Amino acid sequence: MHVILKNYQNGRHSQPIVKTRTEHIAWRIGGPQGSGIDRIATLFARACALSGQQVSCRREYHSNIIGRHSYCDVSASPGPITCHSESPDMLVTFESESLCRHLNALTTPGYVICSADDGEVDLASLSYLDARLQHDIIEQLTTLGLPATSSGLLEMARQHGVHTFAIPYKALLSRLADELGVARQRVAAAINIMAVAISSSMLGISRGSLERALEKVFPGQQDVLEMNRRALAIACQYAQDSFEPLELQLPEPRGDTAGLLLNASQSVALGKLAAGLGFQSYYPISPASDESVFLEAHNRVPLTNGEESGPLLLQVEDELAAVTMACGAALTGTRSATATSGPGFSLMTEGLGWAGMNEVPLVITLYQRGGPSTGMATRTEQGDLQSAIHGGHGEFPRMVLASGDVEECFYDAAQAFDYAERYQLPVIHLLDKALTSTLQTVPTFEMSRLQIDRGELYRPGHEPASAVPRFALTDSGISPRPLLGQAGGQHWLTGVEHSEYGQVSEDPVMREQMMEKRARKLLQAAQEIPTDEKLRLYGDIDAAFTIISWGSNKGALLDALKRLAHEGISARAVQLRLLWPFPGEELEAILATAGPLVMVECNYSGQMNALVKAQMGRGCDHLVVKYNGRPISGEALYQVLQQIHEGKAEARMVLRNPYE
Amino acid sequence: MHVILKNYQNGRHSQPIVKTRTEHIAWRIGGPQGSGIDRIATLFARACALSGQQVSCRREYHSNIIGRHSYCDVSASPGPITCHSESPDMLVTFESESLCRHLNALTTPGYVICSADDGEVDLASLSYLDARLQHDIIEQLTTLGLPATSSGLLEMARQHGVHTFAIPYKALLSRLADELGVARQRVAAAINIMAVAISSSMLGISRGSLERALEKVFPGQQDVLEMNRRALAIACQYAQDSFEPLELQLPEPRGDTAGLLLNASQSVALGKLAAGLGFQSYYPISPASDESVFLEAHNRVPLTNGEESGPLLLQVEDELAAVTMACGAALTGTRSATATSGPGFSLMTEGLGWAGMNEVPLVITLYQRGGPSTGMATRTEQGDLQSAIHGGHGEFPRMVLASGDVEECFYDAAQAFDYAERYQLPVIHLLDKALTSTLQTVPTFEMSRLQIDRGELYRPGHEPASAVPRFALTDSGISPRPLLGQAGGQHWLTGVEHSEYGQVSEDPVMREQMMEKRARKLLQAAQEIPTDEKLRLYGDIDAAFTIISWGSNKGALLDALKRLAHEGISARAVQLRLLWPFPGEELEAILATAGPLVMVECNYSGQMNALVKAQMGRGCDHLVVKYNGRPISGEALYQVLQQIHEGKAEARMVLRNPYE
Amino acid sequence: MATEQSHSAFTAKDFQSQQINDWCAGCGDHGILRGLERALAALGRSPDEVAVFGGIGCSGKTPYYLNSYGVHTLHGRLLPFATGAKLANPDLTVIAVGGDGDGLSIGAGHFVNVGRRNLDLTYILFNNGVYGLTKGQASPTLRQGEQTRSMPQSNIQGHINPIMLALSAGFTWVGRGYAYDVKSLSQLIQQAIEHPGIAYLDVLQPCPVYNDLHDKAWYGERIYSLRAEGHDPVISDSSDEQGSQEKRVQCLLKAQEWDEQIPVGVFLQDLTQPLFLEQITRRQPSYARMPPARIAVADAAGRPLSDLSQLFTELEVS
Amino acid sequence: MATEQSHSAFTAKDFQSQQINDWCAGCGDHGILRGLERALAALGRSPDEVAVFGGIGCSGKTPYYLNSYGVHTLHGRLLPFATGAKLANPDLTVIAVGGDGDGLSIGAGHFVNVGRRNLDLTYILFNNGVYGLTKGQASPTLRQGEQTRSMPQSNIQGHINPIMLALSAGFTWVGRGYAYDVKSLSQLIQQAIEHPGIAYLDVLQPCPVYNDLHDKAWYGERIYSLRAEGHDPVISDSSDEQGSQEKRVQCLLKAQEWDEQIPVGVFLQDLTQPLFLEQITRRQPSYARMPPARIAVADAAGRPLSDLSQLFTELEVS
Ligand SMILES: Cc1ncc(C[n+]2csc(CCOP(=O)(O)OP(=O)(O)O)c2C)c(N)n1
Ligand SMILES: Cc1ncc(C[n+]2csc(CCOP(=O)(O)OP(=O)(O)O)c2C)c(N)n1
Ligand code: SF4
Ligand code: SF4
Ligand SMILES: [Mg+2]
Ligand SMILES: [Mg+2]
Repeated sequence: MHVILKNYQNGRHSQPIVKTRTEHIAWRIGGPQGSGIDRIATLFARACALSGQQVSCRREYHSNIIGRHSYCDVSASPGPITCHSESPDMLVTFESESLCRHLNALTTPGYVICSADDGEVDLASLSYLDARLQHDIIEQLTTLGLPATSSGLLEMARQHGVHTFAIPYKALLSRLADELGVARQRVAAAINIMAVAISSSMLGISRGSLERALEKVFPGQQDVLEMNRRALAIACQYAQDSFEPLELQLPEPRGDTAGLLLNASQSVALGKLAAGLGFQSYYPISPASDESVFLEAHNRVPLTNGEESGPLLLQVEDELAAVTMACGAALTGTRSATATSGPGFSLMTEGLGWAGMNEVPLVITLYQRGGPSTGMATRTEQGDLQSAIHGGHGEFPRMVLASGDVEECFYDAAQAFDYAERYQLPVIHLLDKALTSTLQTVPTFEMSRLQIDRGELYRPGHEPASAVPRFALTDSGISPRPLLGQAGGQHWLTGVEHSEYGQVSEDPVMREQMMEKRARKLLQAAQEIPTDEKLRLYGDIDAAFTIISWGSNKGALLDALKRLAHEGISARAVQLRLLWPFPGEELEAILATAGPLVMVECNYSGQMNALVKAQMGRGCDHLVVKYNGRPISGEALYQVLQQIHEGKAEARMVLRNPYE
Repeated sequence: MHVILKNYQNGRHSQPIVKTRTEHIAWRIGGPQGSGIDRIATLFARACALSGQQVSCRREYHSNIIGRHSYCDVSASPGPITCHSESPDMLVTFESESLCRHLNALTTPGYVICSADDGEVDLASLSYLDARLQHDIIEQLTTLGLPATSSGLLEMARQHGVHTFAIPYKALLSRLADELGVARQRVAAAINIMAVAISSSMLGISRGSLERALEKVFPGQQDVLEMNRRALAIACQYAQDSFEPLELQLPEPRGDTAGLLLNASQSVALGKLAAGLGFQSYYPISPASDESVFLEAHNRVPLTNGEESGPLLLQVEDELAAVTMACGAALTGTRSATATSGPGFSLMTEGLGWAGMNEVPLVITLYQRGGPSTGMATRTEQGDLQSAIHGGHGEFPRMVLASGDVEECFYDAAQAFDYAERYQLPVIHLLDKALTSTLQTVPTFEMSRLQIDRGELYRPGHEPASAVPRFALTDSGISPRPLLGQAGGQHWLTGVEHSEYGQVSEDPVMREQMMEKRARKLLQAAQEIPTDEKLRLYGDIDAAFTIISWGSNKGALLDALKRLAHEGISARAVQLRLLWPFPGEELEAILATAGPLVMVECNYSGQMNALVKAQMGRGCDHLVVKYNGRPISGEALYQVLQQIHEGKAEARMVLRNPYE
Repeated sequence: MATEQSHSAFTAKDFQSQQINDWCAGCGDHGILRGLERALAALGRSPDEVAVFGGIGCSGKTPYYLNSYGVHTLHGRLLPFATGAKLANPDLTVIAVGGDGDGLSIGAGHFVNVGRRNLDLTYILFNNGVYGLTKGQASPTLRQGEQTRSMPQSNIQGHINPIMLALSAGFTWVGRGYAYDVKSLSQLIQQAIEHPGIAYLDVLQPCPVYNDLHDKAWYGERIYSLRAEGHDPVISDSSDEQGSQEKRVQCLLKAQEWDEQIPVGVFLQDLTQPLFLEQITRRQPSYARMPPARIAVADAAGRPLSDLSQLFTELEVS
Repeated sequence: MATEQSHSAFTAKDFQSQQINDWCAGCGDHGILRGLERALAALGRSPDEVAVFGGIGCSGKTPYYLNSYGVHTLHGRLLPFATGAKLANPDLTVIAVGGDGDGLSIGAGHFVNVGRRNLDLTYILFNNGVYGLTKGQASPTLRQGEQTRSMPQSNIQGHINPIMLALSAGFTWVGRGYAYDVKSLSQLIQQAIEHPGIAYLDVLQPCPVYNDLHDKAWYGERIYSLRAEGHDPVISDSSDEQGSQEKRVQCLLKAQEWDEQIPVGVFLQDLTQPLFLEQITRRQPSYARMPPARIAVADAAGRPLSDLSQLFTELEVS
């Protein structure tokens, strides 16, 4: 169920449920953390992909290790699928908390695959359920005269047109145990696989695809694999025997899906490896550390010349160390990076300034999460834009890039090093939790698209053997860069204002020259970088109805455009990619013909809107924000854009959904 | 010499020297650090004040303990004097480095009081002189056919119409030693006092004023005082005997100067004591730590009821500790603060976010200095505005105030605690190095103008004895605040997104409510705070020619307005004081009738201009910036405003001066 | 030293909050929580006289589960937060609890510097060898070469010995407990709180989810009691210089033990060091009567109570 | 251990830069600078094989005055900067120099954690008891109750014993020198650099401007040489467990001495600990041949050299 409630108060919502369908299926699975939910969602996603679908999955989870609620959405479509859905067609679950959280979100008609084994559960006993939601649900049930129990819930769902299927997992597991001749508890984990098998079967996914997916997702030893295969067989058989095929079926594939299935952390990690990452220091933090852990596990990289190399990954004592250590490594000519999230980035701003002042090519991958403070560590937000652009005292050049989807992450992660080395400055690659937990099918990355630029390096011989003018004043602002340890490249560096030779200088004139030199590098970057890297335009490029957004909203934006086009509404979307230096000139041309102008952001205040206003002198006519910690979906965005199109929208529109 | 050089290149300047005079004298003393320069400038300033003048002094010094160059400017006037001068009338010095640095800056006619004892100094031997300046000066001399020596310099000065007076200090000191019957080295330090005495004498300052000033500035033991008094007598006598009174004389007083003579750190410290500061943790950093050291030395505060109290000052291990410790103290109901500068503030942003999230009344006094990174620790800049407003990840309410002069510092420092407690949020009091090293005469602070507001406190009894809803959702966004240790006030606090009771909550609805609640507090503040606290208007309030600025530029602004008025140019100036929440409504009314609109800032990029543009959708027509680490003066600002008025100025104007 | 629980007006239950606990089943944290509840009850202070500060990590959630003032701070910063509260309101019983990553990695600078202030504060470190909440990376107490369940490679960094660190940082009470022995642990916690200066209590805390190397069985074989062995940890005014020195050396030797046997109990209690609050009072006598939290700022009409006239005179022009 | 200076191709002068020195006359820093120049010359490495990292403070300016790669970092962060450079380019001789405020206050967390990595890095701490560059506040090595010239009140916080801290953090070479004894100091510096693991050298550095308590006379009366006293600091593979333990205890006892006599020299050299770079190579063999700074990223045409085809296969849909 999707709601946009401007006057949403006290956890009640008052507007009607609105649905829009496109050619895809949306599948959701919910359950406690630690019960393997994410792994089986991957299994389902892979089975879809192997059935010729493109998939886009997202994962929502609490900042907790075991027990609290988590869920995964898998959307599959034979065509491009850029976004998750807030209103799944099918819900798979084994317990009542998931029913409470998701039943109201289901489409009509929707399908629930649940367990027949659980006895009646009193909803008041669900301790992990948020008080607000518990209260809402019980009130809903009471109004309908239904008991506040699991069966009351299912009854309510049925009254809303949802089909419920209770599966006798216990019996199926017993059968499995018997077949394998082992004790029942040995096969308990197979319940997950059975659930996927049953729901897949009902959706028309072939057993072959499921089996192939199984091998990839649960490789394991032969006996485990065998158990899983059998579980699958039993469950598929059961489904075939028990249920008619549903009206809802996986759409017909248009051919085989090729390419990769991965999430943004992996994509970024691959981009870094492709770019020749040599050193990454990090301090664990959600959601950034997944990338570093992946890199640590893949730190042996074959080279095309038959040799082997690979980055040194180091978990360090804190983010102050992470950023400064990466800086130290970068000084030697190593492609160096660190990756972090909100609180860690706050701690890095002093080091960032040093990198700016010393013109150090350093890449910081910043995975935004819900703030402020510790905030919502495992939820999404685009709340760190201002901090990425302005964080740190004083004024120094930096670049900020934001990728829009899993595919862009790869190329941008690699590109970031080129920018860093070409302009000799820190580059912040801005991502968010929504992207990291988005698992998508993407075309296989083309290494040949990468053209590596290491920037201007100092070559000894120009100067007498003594010191090198590391900060030589040049027209571009870029000085040939000597490396620490380079023979004949001896030089000084300092965070203090300095002369061309890195000597402390408080001379007012030298100060001005250095401030200007550093600033010129950004002008240079703004001139050289191609428009396509700065911003991308989608939809009807001549439309006046213009939507601007950035980062992970790209998926929702594309989805919404498709829906608008379907309704015959002509619109175009601008995805801002290079956020700093701000692509003002390129945007100017677009703004000139824009109206209404809409900004879409996943934060409270509309940080990009403020940035556009500061840079262009014109704010957007409508600001659409979402700040409940969950990503914007295409369907929700579509709805609000439609309202804007109809002139029914206010200047500030908040996207809300109490069931996600 | 004042220059505005748009095309200033390679340390050469090409524009003519421009001078403007107002009714004041400008006196400068230069010399190596550690030689007591600042103390004798204070002596001179105090003597002027005791002669019925108002004074404004500034100090420039290197980030070094002993040896590098420093200088002080003292401007004195019988009327309001808000600003230093870039073109002093008189220069007092004992050595050649000062001559190199300041001779070119003197007015014509100007006066130099130097030492007759120093032999010929080869300017190429001055190791602390910046290479650029050394090169410039030697070239100047060479062009004039003069030797690159101290006497060459003096000769050049004379050719430019400067009067030079070489004082035989050695002889005078010998006389002093003889009179006291002690060895000559025992009285060596008295040279400083003699220099002040001689220059004062020549300017017509009475010996009585000098003597009274001496007692205040060099209290010491009786014998030291006696030595100093005698030194003064000898020097005054010498001056009277040797020189005619100058054309340049201290202006006639209009009456006695009452009030205080102090700098901004002291003023802020007094404001904090007045407001009942209970705890301040700090980590040493220039220029912030002067305030904390002053507070530590004045930590015993009598109360009007006869008791004694006083803040606990604690030097801690770093700024991470400073901000979080002050936070911890604030939770108990203590008025708590910390004070820092650029690098320290960068380290504090994570703690700042915690305070925002937990609605902690915390005051952070931020003394801006030249950035980025370690930057120019002892030079000024307004480079931390964006960082103060946006620093830290995620979005949380905070307030940012900027004081314009030493007097405002007192009231604003006190006010900051009221805002902090009323709106339950961190308040950043934004100052800069220019202000801290501005010593000014101000009217004695009126305690009766302070009306202390401690905000809404939780009173037990409303609720059952168990937990208190610390974050109760209210219309104003302000929840009654329980204190740590308050009987019956038990509650939870957390940087994680939370319920009204401070329990972790990842509920999407609760999240929205909390974000909205916190944001409402700023709306409330914007509504309640009187316009005068938000911005102040000076000059001809109906003029269209409008200059906006903030912070320590106020002094230059008032000075420039006076000069413009003198030229018959009608203009008004807006001093922005409450920088966040931004006083958009109040400014709107002014902008409606403004043209040309000018922004004046002491930074490179024009951060306030960007803020105004982001908030108002309109940038200024002209941006006047200075970023060489020195404050803007009234005369320089006046010049550029005049150019703007004449339509001769570009959109971006940079104030430069190679001789400061 | 631990007083009997009987005469307290409060029971462990009074210190249990209603908040939902989301630690894993079998986690050592549960034992520490029980130990805290019991120790607090035994102390006889009411919940609103106690403030518990938590770091960030699984361990850092402890304050939610206790019925007292509970402050969930920032990763690595719990000690300065706790110090600020204690200095401002010395009547509070202040306890800081956090993980080994929190205290020895990102918070190590505060760990060391808090030892310089002999403040009446209790710091309990949940030593599980891993970063629990961020999914099992090595913490600084994990030894070189060890590889727990979720690490992609074995640990290449050395470990920090927190007992040694506390001793060298100047903590005046240093002990170690074991999370699965709630009874002894609660006594240790009580002693640590009752110590008038700065106390460090290391708690061996199994994390069954991520640390598969140091589990109940592993600890069970190694742990022994210092007290049972006759170790006397107290340095008091009556100790002579040589006796004190010997105690310190003894302590350092005990602190080295790990692979074969692991001592729990009190390593050192030094009662000869000046207390921080007394030092403050010496230079600022009003602190004793009017610590920061008790300073009256204004009268009922909002008029400031500070009388700055003397200071104004000092700074007067004339 | 210190090799003779004669066979080096460089003299102390080769390591002197032309930058203007703005330390106060008589400052101990001058002596340390001389010691560094001599030690570097004796090592026989050329200036462009040496990188010196400075913290922020008077001490932190040292890199400007040396002719080598010189990096003036951030207050308290010199160790991570230096570590990053060394890890990326292990061929560099990396030396970190900083103040006692820098290293023991704001940088204490790195001090402790750098000890966990037995990296071939030399850390020289300029121990002057004060914050020189910020005008004389107490540093963490100043004792409780002491009051130097520019402090408004006496020190209420305790001190950190850096030798103890280094020992407990795991430094494998720990020594102390005296700034006014340049000859012995330069030998110590040389030994510290030659030590294959992580070395900590504490240097007693008089600050005649702000620290009026610990001056030449004060130190002169107290300082004695560990070597002259026959202290053998080396733990090697041939040492037995008990012998090593005794050495450690001896060391800890020596580390306590201060008020009456102050030992200088090498406290401990532990050659039995695994080296960090070897650990890295064990898990990542390419590191030895191709450390980060030597990784070839692209061919001449800008084509990336990384071959990710295997990884792509792992992540393929089908
Ligand atoms: C500045 C910062 N960096 C990183 C994190 C992410 N983080 C959360 S918990 C944690 C570590 C938890 O380990 P530990 O302190 O040992 O506690 P445990 O979970 O094991 O009890 C980290 C690194 C953070 N919250 N803040
Ligand atoms: C983050 C940060 N905080 C504070 C400072 C200010 N600061 C500069 S030098 C210094 C301390 C110097 O003391 P120490 O490290 O002992 O060096 P010394 O000058 O005594 O050699 C401080 C606090 C800074 N530069 N950066
Ligand atoms: S992850 Fe480990 S430390 Fe955290 S709650 Fe679970 S068992 Fe305890
Ligand atoms: S202030 Fe002290 S440490 Fe700094 S240069 Fe001067 S004497 Fe040396
Ligand atoms: Mg842990
Ligand atoms: Mg020092």
